[in-house]
Amino acid sequence: MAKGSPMRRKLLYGLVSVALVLAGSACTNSKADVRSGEGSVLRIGDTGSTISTLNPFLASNIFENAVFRYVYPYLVQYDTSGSIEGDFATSYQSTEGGRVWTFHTHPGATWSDHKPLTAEDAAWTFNAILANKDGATARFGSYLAHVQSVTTRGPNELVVTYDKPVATALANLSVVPILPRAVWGPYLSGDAGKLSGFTNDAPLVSGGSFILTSEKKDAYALFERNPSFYGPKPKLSGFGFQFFGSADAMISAIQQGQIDVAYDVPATAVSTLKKDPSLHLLTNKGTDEDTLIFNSSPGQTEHPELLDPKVREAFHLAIDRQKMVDVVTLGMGTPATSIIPLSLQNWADPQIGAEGFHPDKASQILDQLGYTRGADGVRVANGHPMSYDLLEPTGLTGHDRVVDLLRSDLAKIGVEIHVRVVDGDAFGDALVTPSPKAPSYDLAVDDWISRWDPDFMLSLNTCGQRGNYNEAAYCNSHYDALYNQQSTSLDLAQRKQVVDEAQEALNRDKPWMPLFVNPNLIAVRKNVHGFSGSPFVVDTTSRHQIDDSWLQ
Amino acid sequence: MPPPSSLNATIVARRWLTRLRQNPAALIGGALLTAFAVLALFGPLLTPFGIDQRVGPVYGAPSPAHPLGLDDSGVDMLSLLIAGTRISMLVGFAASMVSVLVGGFVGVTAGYVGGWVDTALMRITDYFIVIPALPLMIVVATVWAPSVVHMVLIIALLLWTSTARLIRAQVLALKERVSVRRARAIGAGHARIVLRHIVPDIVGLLVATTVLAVSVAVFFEAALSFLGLGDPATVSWGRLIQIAFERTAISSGAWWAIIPPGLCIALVVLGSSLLGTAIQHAANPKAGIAHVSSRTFRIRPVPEASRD
Amino acid sequence: MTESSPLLEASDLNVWFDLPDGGELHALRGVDLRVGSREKLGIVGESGCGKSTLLMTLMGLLPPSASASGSIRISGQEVLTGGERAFRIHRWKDIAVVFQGAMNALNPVMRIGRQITEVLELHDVATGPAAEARARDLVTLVGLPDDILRRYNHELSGGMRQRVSLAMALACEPQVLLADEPTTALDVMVAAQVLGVIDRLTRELDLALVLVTHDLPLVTRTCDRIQVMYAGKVVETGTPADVYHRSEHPYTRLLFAATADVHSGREELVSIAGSPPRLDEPVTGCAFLPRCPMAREECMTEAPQLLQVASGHAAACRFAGQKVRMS
Amino acid sequence: MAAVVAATPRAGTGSALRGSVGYLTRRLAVALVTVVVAVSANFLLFRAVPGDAASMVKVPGLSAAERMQIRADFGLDQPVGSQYLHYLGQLAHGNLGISFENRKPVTANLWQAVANTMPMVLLGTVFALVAGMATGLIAAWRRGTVLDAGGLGAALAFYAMPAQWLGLMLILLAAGHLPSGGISDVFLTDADWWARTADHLRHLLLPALTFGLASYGQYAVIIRTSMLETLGEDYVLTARAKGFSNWSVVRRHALPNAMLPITTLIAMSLGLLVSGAILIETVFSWPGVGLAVYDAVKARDYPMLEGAFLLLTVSVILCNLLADLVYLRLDPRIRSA
Repeated sequence: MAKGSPMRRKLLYGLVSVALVLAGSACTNSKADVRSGEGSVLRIGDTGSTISTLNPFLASNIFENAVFRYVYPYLVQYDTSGSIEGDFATSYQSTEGGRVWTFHTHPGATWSDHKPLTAEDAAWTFNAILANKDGATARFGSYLAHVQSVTTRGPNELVVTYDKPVATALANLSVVPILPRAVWGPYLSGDAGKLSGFTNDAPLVSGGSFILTSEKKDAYALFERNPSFYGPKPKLSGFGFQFFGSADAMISAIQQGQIDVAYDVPATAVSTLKKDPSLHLLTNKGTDEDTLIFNSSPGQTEHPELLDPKVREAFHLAIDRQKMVDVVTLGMGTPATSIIPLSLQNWADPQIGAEGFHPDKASQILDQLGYTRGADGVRVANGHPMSYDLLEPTGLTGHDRVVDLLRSDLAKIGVEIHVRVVDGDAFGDALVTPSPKAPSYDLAVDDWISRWDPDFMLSLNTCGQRGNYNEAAYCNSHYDALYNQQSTSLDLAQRKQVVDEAQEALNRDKPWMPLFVNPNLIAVRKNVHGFSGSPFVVDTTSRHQIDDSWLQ
Repeated sequence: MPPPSSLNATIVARRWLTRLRQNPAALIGGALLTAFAVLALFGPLLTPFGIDQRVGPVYGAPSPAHPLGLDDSGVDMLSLLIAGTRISMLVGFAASMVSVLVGGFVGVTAGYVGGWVDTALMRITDYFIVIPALPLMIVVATVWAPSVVHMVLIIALLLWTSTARLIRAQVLALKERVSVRRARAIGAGHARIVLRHIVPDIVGLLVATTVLAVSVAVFFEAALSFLGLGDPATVSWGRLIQIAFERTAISSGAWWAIIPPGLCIALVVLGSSLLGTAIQHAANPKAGIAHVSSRTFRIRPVPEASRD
Repeated sequence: MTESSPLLEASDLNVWFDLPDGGELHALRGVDLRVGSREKLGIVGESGCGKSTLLMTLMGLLPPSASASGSIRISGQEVLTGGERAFRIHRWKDIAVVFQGAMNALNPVMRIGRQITEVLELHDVATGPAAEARARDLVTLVGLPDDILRRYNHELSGGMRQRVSLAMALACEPQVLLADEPTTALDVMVAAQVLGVIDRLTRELDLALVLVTHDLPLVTRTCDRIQVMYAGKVVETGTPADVYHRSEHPYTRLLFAATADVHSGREELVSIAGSPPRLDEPVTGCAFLPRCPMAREECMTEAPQLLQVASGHAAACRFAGQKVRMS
Repeated sequence: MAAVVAATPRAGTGSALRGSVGYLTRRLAVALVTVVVAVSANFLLFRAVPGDAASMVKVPGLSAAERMQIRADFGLDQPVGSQYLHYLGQLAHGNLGISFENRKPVTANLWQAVANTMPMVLLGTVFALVAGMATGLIAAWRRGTVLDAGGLGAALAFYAMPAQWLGLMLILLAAGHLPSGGISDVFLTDADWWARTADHLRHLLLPALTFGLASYGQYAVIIRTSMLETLGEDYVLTARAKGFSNWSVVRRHALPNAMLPITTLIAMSLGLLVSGAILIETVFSWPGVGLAVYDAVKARDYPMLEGAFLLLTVSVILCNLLADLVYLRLDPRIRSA
């Protein structure tokens, strides 16, 4: 009995101290708010994303690229309207008909470890990438396609020579980070065999506007202002990304002032957030486009009618895109009819595919083709009912509603859809089989995010991308010619015209049928200033979003 | 010496029913399960609105027309809840039956045949017992396209082990019974011995295990659906919770989108646990008198009538 | 001790058990019992006649589903109405019990020694080394080696367990020892040894003994007085000679006859035709009537009272004391 | 008569020791066999499922060259047999491989996840045990009373609630008062130790409570059943007859015996704790083992999954072994069996 009591007393102390800490925590919470406001650290939340590697050669997540954007120098970046501007390069010009690009870089710049940051670093990085562009550095090799040589003229001048004019030279270079040789030297030498094993953990040697001080997978990445940054000094002393597991947790965090900015707010939360007087809602047009994809391979012989542009035209007219916007995005998104979303104002063409929603016309088209309805209301084409499998990849919120609506819209014109939900890997395997084997599906839905330059989206349906990005397995030499033409048109107006032609060509054949663009909703506390929205929720194309913000 | 069990099977069954009828837990559990089974069967006739029919604003609050409010796309929650009953109950019952069939078969085989068959089967069972169930289900569910049938099989894949062990133990005991030994001595076939002398005696255990397994299966259905591994083309209770969680029901204050499906799951789990345990007790009653209790025996005045 | 203040006295004990279906079972129906100093009382009867219930009632160990009426006095003090607290004062110090041999009366995870010393400490008989020494004496007393104190229940044979139980019961030198079928489940040799020890010690230690058993020869050999119970009632009481040679109740006679047939105390008494009445329904008339060879019309309506046939000899049969032959 | 020592003792001290050793050896052997089966089965399981390091999910739109490169990095271009031998070799050195996802050692990733999960599940389990023990004991003690019915009812109700839903309910209830996700306020970088500890505890509270409540019901019901069974044992009657008060009877005689099955239950459930936390970790974005497993499945991070499954199966096996050891300590019957 006597033995028990000291033990019990200890336990009691333990319980009391836990209770005290908990009681005290209510006060510390409010203190924390004040401190972070004074410290001018911008706290940004996002859901469902993560940073899984800080090695740019392995990176595949958006926030990884965002980290590199703020930490590493880039020759050029985009401004907020989608035009290229200088970054580490103060000026740049092309000569020899666009074959040679000369960049003048910031003089006297240093890395955060005080080593000099010069054009030499850029040349070294690019040459290292080129040395293994089909191997370990393939991730960036494609952005340096057609580059013949990279040389310097003194510490502040870089010359990049291409083997032919490349319209996307600047757009591509805006993606390639310049890396500190002192850190990366051992990993990029020779065949770069050790590159994939390098985790490049925080804190990183930085040349960008911020230094990554700490990072934890699935949790956060914290940045401090880089005092030795060559560009204009950011107003914030630091910022951080916090990754939430659920939108609800993020929304309650911004409502309680635990974060200042919430990326990727779901449409269902908009009405709640609008009611909150301490918040702004930024509603930019986005670039994340949902599309219906047709198996366009000539090897698709099971349902030949699906290759017929007239049938696709009927599908196109039968889909009520506005309803999709209303149901799936609660009216926050925009209907889409072309592969280049309207938010990319420099390249988009609202006229393409803008026939509108006309189910009657759609039925007429199918009637004229002689595909009459059977007893069950499903039309018969080529001796088979017009009944198709639609592949839907798992894991994307809202896709279930998209396919529901597709099914009911198409049912109205006598086309039956069977939805098959498959895991992302199986989805990839079904759609992207190494050419020339025909992919084994009828229809699919997927979504793609555009970049500022249309080249990427237009490349998706080229013959060369079959077995890789070309999910429709579409191949048309006329389209390929247009694609190649735009990629070498250095004159902007001329290029825009070719891009339009390419979009029209795609719209005629419709390997892809764009449906709608997902909304881009960012909630911002009202004490945050200068924080601009962007067509990309998290802007990995420039440093403006955070460099230009301040807290008050 | 007990008489051959098959002869008095009806008597045994009647005795169970009597015991069950006297047990309030069994009555409550049975009533809950029956109610939800009826709802699952006739649900589509009862749903006031279509489950893809948008009848009001996003997360519309409960009102007389929509007693459980609206979901994240303005669909009537009551209709969704009733529609979800069918899939949840179907998965629950189907998975538990498959698992008990498999577990029963393995258990009887291992227990009756014995020897290396027993050892091999039990090592496999051991592996399935130590392997983390939910993670394995997640792996299989992820690589396997989501569908209701797959869900049933995945849950059954991990549910059969406990049945197998229970049944094996019971069969080992039954094998030594006089009636079984005598049947073997007079040269009865194995099939006959198993069917006539062993199966009738484990039916009670099998029924109880099935009913109990329903609760586990319903739990797992809810868990897998919550992790986004359910069939997105169907509505189940677990999926309703997932949708509410994923689509900001909490920050929208839409408690009506979260509470009802969880409550339904809890009621079915409760129902099957109560009924299953009651069947177990009815099949295998224990006296269970506590020798110590807060209560003690009562003193009463001598009744006049009994003064004899 | 004088006649007026026996060690243990119960009068008009009634015990009912609540049944799950709402009914009750009238297990003891007005039982009287007296145990004087050094007296050895045997209680005999078929299974379910209430003899074990009587013993539990005397210890105050009935389950919560039971209710009781009547009076129990230990050393003259009323305990039944005093409830648990009143009983606890007397338990083990004044009245100790040895349970059925078939029971797991010993704690399986506690060493034997501790199970003896804990009761010594509880009743302030001895503590520490003194208690251990006393425990050694006790096991020696019942004829066990003292290394038994370090053992656990499962390491002992049935006979050893009963000896340990006995040692434990004697720990606080009670005045009355209750023994409930102490030799059930023991084989004949071991049973004889255990009984021998009980017999010897009750004599050596001046104990009063209440021996509940269905072993009639044992009771007639060991006890000073016998109470025969049937269907929750005492149907006959007297000295062994009274009960054995001058039985006044037909049940007693049948009981002894059956025992004589079997010639073994270990067999259940199943050879009396018929079975005892159900006690969950009111019993009208004589409870033994359906099995009684001398049943008469009048036995059906009126329950027989204990009739004094000689000094200390009474039987609950309307024909007690009359010379009515069995038909 | 007194001199007659009844039958020889069934087991002396020597044989008890031998019994213990034999028992332990048997248990260890079974555990080892199960570990070997588990290691091989896990390896095969993750070779049989589609997708790998160069999976579509992981990195969409890779060129064939890049895919080859990644496969070569992880040795996936080797035959399965040599991959297995390599895996065993690495395992022998405590090396669980490199994560496909973040290319860090699996052991480091797992360790981090375990370190996050442990405080949550342990606090929850302590709560569940204390509350379950109290409910179970009181219900058994007051068997058949309103308190018993109420306690049992509450236990069954919590047992029946899905953990994820329970978590959401708590979030609804604590809305605005306690953080509903994450392990800490990540922006609380320059706060002192007290503030950070308080912050951790605030974040820990809801998930741990959810975990506790979700496992509470089971503990309460089993403790009640075990206690009731023990209270029906004859030695409890003996103890009462000895004159012990009811409470002493429970404490000295009933509890130590009732604890035997409860100990097994606790040890076994400790082994399952971690995987049982998946749902709660999902609800509360708690970066523990459960979430790590779930994320690894989504990312096809097979080395991570192999490591996690190994960890989870081995911890179950170890906990079962622990249960056996504790049983051996608590129950003298096993020592000489």
